[in-house]
Amino acid sequence: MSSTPLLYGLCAVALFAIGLLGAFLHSGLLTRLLAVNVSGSGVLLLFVVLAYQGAGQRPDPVPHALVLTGLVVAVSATALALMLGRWLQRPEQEPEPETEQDQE
Amino acid sequence: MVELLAGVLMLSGAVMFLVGSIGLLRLPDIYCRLHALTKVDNLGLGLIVAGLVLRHSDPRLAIKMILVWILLLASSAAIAHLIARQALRRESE
Amino acid sequence: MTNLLVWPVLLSLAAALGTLIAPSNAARIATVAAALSLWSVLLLLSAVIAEGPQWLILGGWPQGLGIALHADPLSALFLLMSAAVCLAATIFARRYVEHSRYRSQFWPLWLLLQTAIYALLLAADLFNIYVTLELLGLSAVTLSALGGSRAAVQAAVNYLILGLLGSLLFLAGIALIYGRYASLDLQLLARVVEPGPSLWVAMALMTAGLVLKSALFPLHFWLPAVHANAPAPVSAVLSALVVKVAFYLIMRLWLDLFNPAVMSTAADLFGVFGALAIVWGSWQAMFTARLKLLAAYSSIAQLGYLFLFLSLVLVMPEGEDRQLLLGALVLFALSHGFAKSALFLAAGTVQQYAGHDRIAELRGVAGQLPLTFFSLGLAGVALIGLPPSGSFLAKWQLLSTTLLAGQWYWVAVVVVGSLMACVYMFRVLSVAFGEEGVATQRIHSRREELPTLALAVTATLILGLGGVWVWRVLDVGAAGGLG
Amino acid sequence: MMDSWLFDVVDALLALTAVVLAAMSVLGSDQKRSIVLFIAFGLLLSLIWARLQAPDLALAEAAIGAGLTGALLLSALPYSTAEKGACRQQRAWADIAFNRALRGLAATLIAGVAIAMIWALDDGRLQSVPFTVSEQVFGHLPHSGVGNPVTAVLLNFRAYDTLLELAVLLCVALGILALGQPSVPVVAPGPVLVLLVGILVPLLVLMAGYLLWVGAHAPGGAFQGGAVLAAAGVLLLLSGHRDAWLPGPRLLAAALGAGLFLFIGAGAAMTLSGAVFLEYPEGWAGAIILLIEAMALLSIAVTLVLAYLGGPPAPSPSPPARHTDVEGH
Repeated sequence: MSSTPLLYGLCAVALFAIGLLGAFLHSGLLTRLLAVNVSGSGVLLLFVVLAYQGAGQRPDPVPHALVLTGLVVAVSATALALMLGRWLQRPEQEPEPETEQDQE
Repeated sequence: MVELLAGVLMLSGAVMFLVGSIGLLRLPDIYCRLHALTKVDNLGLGLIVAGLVLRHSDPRLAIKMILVWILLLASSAAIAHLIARQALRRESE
Repeated sequence: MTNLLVWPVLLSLAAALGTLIAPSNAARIATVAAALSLWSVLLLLSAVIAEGPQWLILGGWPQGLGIALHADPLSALFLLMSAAVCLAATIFARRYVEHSRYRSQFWPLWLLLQTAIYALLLAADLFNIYVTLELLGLSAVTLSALGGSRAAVQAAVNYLILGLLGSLLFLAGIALIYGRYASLDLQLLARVVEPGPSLWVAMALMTAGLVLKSALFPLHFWLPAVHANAPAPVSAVLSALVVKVAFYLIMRLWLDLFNPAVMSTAADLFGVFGALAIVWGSWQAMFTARLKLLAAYSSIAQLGYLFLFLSLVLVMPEGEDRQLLLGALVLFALSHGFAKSALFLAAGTVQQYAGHDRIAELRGVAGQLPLTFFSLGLAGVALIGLPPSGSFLAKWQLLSTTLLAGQWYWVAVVVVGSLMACVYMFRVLSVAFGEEGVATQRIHSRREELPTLALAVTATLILGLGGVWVWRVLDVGAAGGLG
Repeated sequence: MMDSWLFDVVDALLALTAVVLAAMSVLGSDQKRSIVLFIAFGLLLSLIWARLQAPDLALAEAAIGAGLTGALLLSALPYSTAEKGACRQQRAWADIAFNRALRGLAATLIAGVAIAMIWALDDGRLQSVPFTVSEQVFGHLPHSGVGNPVTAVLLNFRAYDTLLELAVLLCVALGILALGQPSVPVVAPGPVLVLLVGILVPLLVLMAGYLLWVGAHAPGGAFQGGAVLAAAGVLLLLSGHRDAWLPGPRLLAAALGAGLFLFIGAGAAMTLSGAVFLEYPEGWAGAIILLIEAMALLSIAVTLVLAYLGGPPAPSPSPPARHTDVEGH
């Protein structure tokens, strides 16, 4: 057996753990999001490692498709979080409604 | 013979990359670094593409690789320009 | 194989697109879609009762290759609750968001949230569950941020980050399972899984992720801010359904997939944290100043009961007793779903009417909103677990089971929790039924209060008097499960 | 022999560099540096995908993971520095000793999780598994209508996942339209940039189309193409086109829903003739998939551009005053 999956498998777990740790240690939105993204990359790498069947063998396409889905979900969640974070940084230009919905 | 030529081209391309990376680390200011990055990397990729084109006989693949190189030239020029402009603006502030 | 299984998902998704393209008719489209979804769920339930569990492999591919959908009595009952609550909340939301500046985005998001709930309850494929969890999480986050206040958006951001972490843990668990068993299909997996490091670690990761999403104590800290600051119909669905489908997943996975690896210590942990959640949530609800916060804390306590039920079910040997307790669990979950959504809708009406939801300043409001407060009282009956509500039957079953097993400490927790629920519900009612009234703000239409009343009546009377039906429906699938 | 030894060195270097970059990016305290390191990490990751024979993912990671996520994070940087001060204040009251204990506990717990995962992975694949999904995919590939197995999984075998994923994208786009405010700074483009945009944008559009087309039988597809098309939009935004050529609200809504609409339509149409949802008729599968992908590409690209823009597009030549108007009272 080649050492390739072993190496990248360890790498994937390390990335996952580093990301989790970062998400716990940081309190800022941006750094936290970055950490979650790194952690997510670790999990996705794990899938790709599982798909790898050795040099010259065709890899399992299912994890590849899952990873593609995961990537897109990750970027869209990041975009949503950053937009909300920016909302919070806006100067208070609107009257803050006491009730939660906006009545004219 | 062709194989040898291709090898020499690709190897010199790789050397270009190395030189460019050293330049990025060692050169004093942002403009010089950009210079190192864009010029040398484009040349480096160009040499590697040239080597690869020689090795593969399929003309369609060759055209594709050359297109990739041209695209990279255009985009790296655009990016270098943007970064340099931004740096200039920041200096003038 | 029947396409009936995709209808609830498909109807909601198609309606989401409809509301996107035709914003001026959005409210009507959403109502029709919710009603049709309920209808399709009823058809599905009757098919399940008549023919047993239903399966569909999408795309017509063989099992394992295509994504499977699955409905058994358990998921069909949860679907029924979801569809009914969604319909009532949709009707309520029509007036509620009429003047909101976000209404053209509210409706498609609202329908996407429903899509996610139905899709999750029907899913029988691990990665598909992950995708639906993300859809559920992101649509819930966006809808709760539409509350539009700083507190709402801040809560939504925290909810989003924690939700992402939860999904990541879940996804890591899927990777481990796929690595060992090379399949994502729940039914195929249930046949081959065996105790071992892969299953144990995957189980721990996936459960941790879902526990975070279902807000079990001590991972509940994100919930009150989100549920208290979202628009009222959104809070109703979040509290009644969204956290509950995460719980449903835990239940599904532990009962069907992780079954061979269940250890009594792990199951006991659910019970311990569930008990802590009951006490802590009820305690907070007793002293909180706002009605919606009270409802949110009450949700934490009620989820605690569900985990307590689950821990007992998991360690029981297969048989009639276990089936009885499982039925009680489902009945409790359904009652809570209806009662809590009624409570949040009532809180929304109060907030619109009085301009705030500070409990101390609600003196006499009941006189002006009699129907809403009648519903609130009925919902309270179910939340406390008084007869004739569905949760009374469920708690009764829980008490008799634990007493027979000599586990008096669980009895103590249930009794204390119910007493505390009495306190927090009566605190609201006693103030609201007080004498002097607050100034009225606008003419109120009785019709707005009907969805709330319908939900409360379902929780207390229909589920209470028809509770036996739940057990009977569940018995249809008693032999089955996924295997 | 020589080759495999060389590959081991390359693998070790790649894996180690990835971990070091990630650690520096996540655990560092300078946000800007962290983001730049994260982008470098993403590019390295895309090399790793390529090394692990996942060219589809290498493309997507470079475009979406490193490229777009990096750009999003960078564009959020100015806003996040203000937030940092607020956090410091918040932390002042926190009991530091307790905090330390908690951090230590978390670090231990996470290390435990990592070790447990390695332990679990050590299990390897169960030998008695009757068949794997991978074999099924290759067995049924000829009936899927496309030759690229990843595309076949995404748009045929597991099309339902992709359908719901498009719903996720729609959800995010709606959130941005509801609460966002365009955040791209207005810059006057210089002559060089205008010229380059004139060359690059059509090239990127062409490339997106190519990726879509080639995705049927080679690495590529709607997601990679969508990301490339979105890059064209981002380039337009950066060069002063404040609407990135996005249409007005109605057409925008249509573009956002296009992928889903076609997906549902194609999937449901077949059920009328007695087929299962998302079952394509033999012979037509390739065409239907291409059509769905084309619309999905559009929806993906529009969503990603919106994500970068951070809010509903403002009409292009508008003076800054219009902006507050849109946000309204």
